[in-house]
Amino acid sequence: MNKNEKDWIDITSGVNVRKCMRCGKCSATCPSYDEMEYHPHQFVYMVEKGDIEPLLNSKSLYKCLTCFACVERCPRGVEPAKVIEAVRLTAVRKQGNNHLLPDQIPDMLDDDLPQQAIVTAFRKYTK
Amino acid sequence: MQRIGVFVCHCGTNIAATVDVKAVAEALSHEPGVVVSQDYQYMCSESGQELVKNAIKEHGLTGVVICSCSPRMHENTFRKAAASAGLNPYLVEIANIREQCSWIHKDIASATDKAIILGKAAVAKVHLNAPLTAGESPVVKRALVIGGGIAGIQTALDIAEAGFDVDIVEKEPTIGGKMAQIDKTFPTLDCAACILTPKMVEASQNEHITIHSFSEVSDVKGFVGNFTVTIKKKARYVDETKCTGCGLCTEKCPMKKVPNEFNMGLDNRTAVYIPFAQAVPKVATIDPNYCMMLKNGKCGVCSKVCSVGAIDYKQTDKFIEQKYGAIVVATGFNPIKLDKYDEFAYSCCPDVVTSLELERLMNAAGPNGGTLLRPSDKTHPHTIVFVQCVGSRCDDEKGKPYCSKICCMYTAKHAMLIREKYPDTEVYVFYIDVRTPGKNFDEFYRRAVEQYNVHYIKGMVGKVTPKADGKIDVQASDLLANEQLHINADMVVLAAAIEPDKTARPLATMLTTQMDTNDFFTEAHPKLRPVESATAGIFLSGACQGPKDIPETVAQASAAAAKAIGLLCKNSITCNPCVAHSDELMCNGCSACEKVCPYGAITYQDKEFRMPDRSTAIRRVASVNPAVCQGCGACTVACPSGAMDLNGFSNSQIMAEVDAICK
Amino acid sequence: MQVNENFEPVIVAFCCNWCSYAGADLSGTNRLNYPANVKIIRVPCSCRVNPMFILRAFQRGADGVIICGCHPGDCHYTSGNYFTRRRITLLYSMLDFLGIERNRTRLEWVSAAEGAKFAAVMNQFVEDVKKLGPNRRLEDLRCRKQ
Amino acid sequence: MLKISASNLNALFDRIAEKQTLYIPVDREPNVSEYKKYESGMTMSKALNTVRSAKDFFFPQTENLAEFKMSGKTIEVKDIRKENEDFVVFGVRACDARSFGILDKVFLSEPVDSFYKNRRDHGTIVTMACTRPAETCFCTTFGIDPTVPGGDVSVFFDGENYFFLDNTPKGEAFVASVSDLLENGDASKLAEVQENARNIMKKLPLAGLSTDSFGGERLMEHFNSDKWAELSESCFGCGTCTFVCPTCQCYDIRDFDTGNGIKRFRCWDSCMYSDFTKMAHGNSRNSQLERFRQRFMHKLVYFPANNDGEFGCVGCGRCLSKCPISMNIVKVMKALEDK
Amino acid sequence: MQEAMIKRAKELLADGTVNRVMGWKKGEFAYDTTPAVFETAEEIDREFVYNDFTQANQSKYLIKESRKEGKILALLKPCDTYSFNQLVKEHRIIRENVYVIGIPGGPKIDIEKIKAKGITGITNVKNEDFTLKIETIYGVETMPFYEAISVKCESCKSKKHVVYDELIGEDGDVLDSNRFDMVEKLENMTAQERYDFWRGELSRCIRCNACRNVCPACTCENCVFDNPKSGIDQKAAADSFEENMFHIIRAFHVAGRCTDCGECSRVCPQNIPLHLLNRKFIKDINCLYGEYQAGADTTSKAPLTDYRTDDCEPSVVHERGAE
Repeated sequence: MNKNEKDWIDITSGVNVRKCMRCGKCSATCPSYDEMEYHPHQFVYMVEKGDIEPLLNSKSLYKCLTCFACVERCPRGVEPAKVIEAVRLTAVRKQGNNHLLPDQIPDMLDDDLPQQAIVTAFRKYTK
Repeated sequence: MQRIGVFVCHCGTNIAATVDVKAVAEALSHEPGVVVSQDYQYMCSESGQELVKNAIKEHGLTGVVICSCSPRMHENTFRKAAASAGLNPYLVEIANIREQCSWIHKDIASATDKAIILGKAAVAKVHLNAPLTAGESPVVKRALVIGGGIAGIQTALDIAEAGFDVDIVEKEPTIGGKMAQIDKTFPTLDCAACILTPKMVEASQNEHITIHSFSEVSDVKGFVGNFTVTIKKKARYVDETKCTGCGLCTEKCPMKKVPNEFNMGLDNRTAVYIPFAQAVPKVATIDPNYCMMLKNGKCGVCSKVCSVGAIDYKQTDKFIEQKYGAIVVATGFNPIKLDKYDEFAYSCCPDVVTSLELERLMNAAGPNGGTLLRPSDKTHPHTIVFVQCVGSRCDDEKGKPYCSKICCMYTAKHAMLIREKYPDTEVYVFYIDVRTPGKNFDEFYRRAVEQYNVHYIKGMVGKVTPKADGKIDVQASDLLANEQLHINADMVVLAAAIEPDKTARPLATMLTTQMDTNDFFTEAHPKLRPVESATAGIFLSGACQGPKDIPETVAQASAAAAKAIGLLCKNSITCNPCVAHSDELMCNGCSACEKVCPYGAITYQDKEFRMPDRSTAIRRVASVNPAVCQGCGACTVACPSGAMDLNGFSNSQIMAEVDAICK
Repeated sequence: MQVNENFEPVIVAFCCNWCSYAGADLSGTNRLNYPANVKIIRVPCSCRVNPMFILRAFQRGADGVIICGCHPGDCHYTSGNYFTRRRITLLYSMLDFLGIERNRTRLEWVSAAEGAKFAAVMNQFVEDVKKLGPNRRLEDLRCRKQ
Repeated sequence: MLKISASNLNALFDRIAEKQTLYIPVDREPNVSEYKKYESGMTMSKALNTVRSAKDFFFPQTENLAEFKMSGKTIEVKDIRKENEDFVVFGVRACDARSFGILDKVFLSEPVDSFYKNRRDHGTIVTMACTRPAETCFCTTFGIDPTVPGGDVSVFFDGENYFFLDNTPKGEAFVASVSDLLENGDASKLAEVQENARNIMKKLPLAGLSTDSFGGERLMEHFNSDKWAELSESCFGCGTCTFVCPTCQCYDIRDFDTGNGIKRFRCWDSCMYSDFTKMAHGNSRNSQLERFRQRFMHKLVYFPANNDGEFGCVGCGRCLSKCPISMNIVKVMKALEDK
Repeated sequence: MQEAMIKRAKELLADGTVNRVMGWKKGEFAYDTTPAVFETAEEIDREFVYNDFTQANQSKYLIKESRKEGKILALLKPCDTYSFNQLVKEHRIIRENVYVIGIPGGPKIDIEKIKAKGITGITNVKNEDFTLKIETIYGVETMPFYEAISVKCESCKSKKHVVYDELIGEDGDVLDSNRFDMVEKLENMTAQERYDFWRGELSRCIRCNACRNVCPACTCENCVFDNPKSGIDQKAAADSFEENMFHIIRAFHVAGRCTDCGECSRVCPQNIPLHLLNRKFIKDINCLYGEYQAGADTTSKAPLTDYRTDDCEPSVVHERGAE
């Protein structure tokens, strides 16, 4: 268990994971549930335990659409999407580089891609 | 000139080991006004008290200072001793030289010095003590119960049983409350109506009970033992004394499209109506929002068919004033509104219902005559999903932070009843935790699982989506299996959180009782005085104090009744004499004191005064009701004029203590 | 700041009857030490403490004044200590505004169960006041002990 | 006449302050002056007059009279009287200088107020002639010539030099003690300065004010005047006029329990206060009208009645500028005088 | 303005709406106006004045006046309306017995500021295009109008009339005032500096009680400082403690009730900036318990007779600003 990592996630997410009462409404509401190896409630639970390594190595990190349905519906105000975001950021920083570089973008650019998606991608895949 | 006696207790070695008690007695003997200063082994003992009593008589003492243990320990002991020797008990002061001196200090010199100073402070204070007499205030031997649900009914019956008159004020046309709407009760599954309606009848027939139905409390004045309450009897346009409850008017009324609140709006009633067959009083009421006669003067059918001439379209609200010695609040609860929970589709899908609606759907007197049918197409549901904790245990402003307590059990009841009656129906219950503390409660829940094969799934429903084929997609997570489920349901039942009735907050203001942030009434002490409010003479019964099931409600109702009876039994109440009082000549009537008084003990009066220049003037001045004041002293500091002072802890007394300590 | 070891401050503590006074009793029952400088005045509720009493204490030679009441929400009279909190906050703010040393005044919530807290608070307060030295800014010279 | 140049004035102050306590008016704010104990380097104010009057030096706002101590159950009385040290008040104006005559009549007539006398005996009053009176000045109404200010020593300023004229033996001693700093000078310009100031006095707005309508013989008429109601209507009953007044001499005697003994002190009191002369039965003057009337009747009628026609006002004008609602003795006189 | 007020006052007297008029009376000089009650049109014509020097807050007089026979006309400046409203709220003024006309307020001139320039022998003061032309027996002097504005008007909080039956002139707005600047400056000093500042100021107090007696919030039947039974009665500022005691307790008693009318500082013969003590409380209340303006209405709960369960602890005092 990496205590520093957990503290870092607590700070960057701004979420108090101990508020979770294990109702699972986040996972129940998640549209990407089937794509994920670890589900929103597991993110919260595992971060609380400090069991972060499996999360960092899981593709689940990048399956979250950040649709905020879980944030909206969580009865305790835990905001799982922010936890996932914080874990993702940890992963990005840990590897020392961005998953996406500005230079790569023109090649990847699809005319139909909405502006919002580019911004979202930057937010997700860069420091 | 004061004649003060000082009595220094050794408390065995408890005091004497660290405080030189002889030196304390010697030092205090030189204080002004002190005529006798003695020490003794155990001042609180029989012989110690004798010593004090004899000194009072022998020296004609006008004040007594006991240097001993904490006043919280023996203040009353010594006050009683003084009283038995003919000295007013409030002329006794205690200097706490044990808990606050000998026990905390090791050095004899400094502990002795401190004991002397504490003794001097007590002497300085006792110089200014005034003899106080506990006042008495008479008790009106009649109780008011606000709310006619099971809590109110039970309280009223118990008080009436003790022989006191009691009035029930119920805002609906009938008493019965939420319990009347419930089908069966857990954990015994007996019919709610079968156990409630006899009590309703009993209440209506008890000579000591007066039921004011379709009425509200509009004003409360007075204080414990002597409340004056104004009750507003809302116009029901039917003469209660004439109506026989035959129901002919309700049959003939042409206005038949009024949503029936008793059935949670699941069917309709007429504009003139009797809420349900066993209503008490069984009297019709005309709904002025729908009655065509009242709205535009055209119709009058009910008046024509009524053989006893009970219909009175000209009736108006009436106000009656009544005096009470005690008031019991039993305003109950309501399920919260679910319109903010879009994810459960409650507002857009008729087949998503609340648990209370399900009660009506399953009730023999309900809209479907007891057959469980989907409200949308009146077909039999084959898959029913129950969702727990809807709005309960919620951190956000949509819901309530507390556990509503009753949902786990009634959901188990519903699941069981459905599986019993319709074995072909699959029932799923999504829960966060199943909470079943209570006699036979967990056994009941386990029966639902084990015997009735109800599918209990740990996890919450995330989304409810009505589909084109009339089915409902319920997306939920099974946390134990770690999978997301999609259930193709026919009906969804939401266990909505419960909240205090909306009428409770304004009522609390009228009663000057405290409420918590959720609008539940606050009990005087959460452990030791659970059925009393902090305001004397106001008692709490049922769910107005917190979520409760029926057995708990009835238990609390009887407890509140017992407390009320305890009060009503007395002919008068002895008041704490250490209360605030206002010097009317100083008071400028600014109202600051009134605003900080937690008990509503302060009122204002216009009084005529002879002014220093010999003229007379009408001035607005505060007066404190000593029966209501509890003696906190908040008003004394709010008063800029220094007109408010507190008996036993007066400004001058406290300042004398300050002076003595700082000397 | 230099601490005068011989300086024994006069500390007046106003304690509400229901919580803090009982808390003080409890620290005695548990034999928890705190300095004898502290002298307690019992009041029914912390809201009984008039700013006049606090100033009076300083006038007459107190070097520190501390008020103790029930924790907010636990007031025996339901709301007294909430008023105390506002009044005393403003008063202390005014004393601060007039340049009176901050550590001479304090308000603490001590429940009837917090005997240990009572002793700890008093130990700390006496130490703080000792560091400040005698009250000179808010004393009445006429009352100074010769 | 002996003189000192304006530039040497501070040398004179330093010299005086070597031997006695010296008080001079200094500016607290521009043109707002108050008496301060002289310390080297202080500059004397150029303002016409101090906010508080010079009576403070002889009749201070509070002073201890005696002390008692309870020891055990007996009372020990401590006599705290002691001989005052010599002091000099410099720069007193003619109006304030005249006020001592009025205060003396009260405090030095039998029974003599020993506290006051002690201070009078040890205080030297050095006055300063006025050259630039203000619109609120009306000392001439009471026969005061502000260009000849009186006191133990009168000082005149001609724009360059200060000239000294001793009026009393105490004043003579004072001048002698500093004579080595003084030189003989030509006082010819002084007469012109004085004449100029007298001419200004005649032009002042209040120059026409007269005491003709007042005095002891008009007691009942003025007491019963129906003007008092209107005049006192806006009075808030504060003590500002009284406390800035150089002639008000009322005081209260109180005991203060210090915790270690009692200090008996006296402090100024004001007849405008609702608790003035409050006795066991209550207050003798219950309405603000009566209290207001008392103050002015005392100055204009009662005092002259008992003191050979001398009025209890010196026309310094302090109450005119300090009254919160601008009600003052001039307005009272104008309302009551014979038209 | 004066003409409009006189005209309206006479009309209201004539039609019987009121039987008295509260206004200001001319004095001996241009500047010494006195609050006065007028009963006839003749008196008004002869003596009524409203000019740059009519500063006095008249609301306190209305306590007594509103208890007399008949109705009185009060001409209230915006700042006076706050005091008036607060007194109505505290049941001191009987609102029904007062007919309120809102009149435009300052900025008013403080004659002391003119005199501080060394100008003396003043016979007349004229305001000509924001330049004061001061006629004296020593000749004519001029100074900019703004340099003579009274302290209370320099930091005016509002030009809005919070209560009136009718208005003469336009109603204004609540201003974004700089009134807390000096309080803030003091807060940023060290404790020693603050102590020295206040010693310098308060040591001048002569306990004339002008601040208290003029204060519209000080309306006790008998002030605790005059009442021997209170245990803290004082007649003199006998030493530094009593100066402090008087002014702290007075500020505390009016806390949450002070409308910041500035009269206390205006009337102080020793020019002690007493309003800073009151403003300190107002500022604290605003910061700690939410914006509150005493007198702005007659219904809201005053901050010291109210509370929130999540109010800050007194330790905030010890944790902010300089020590």
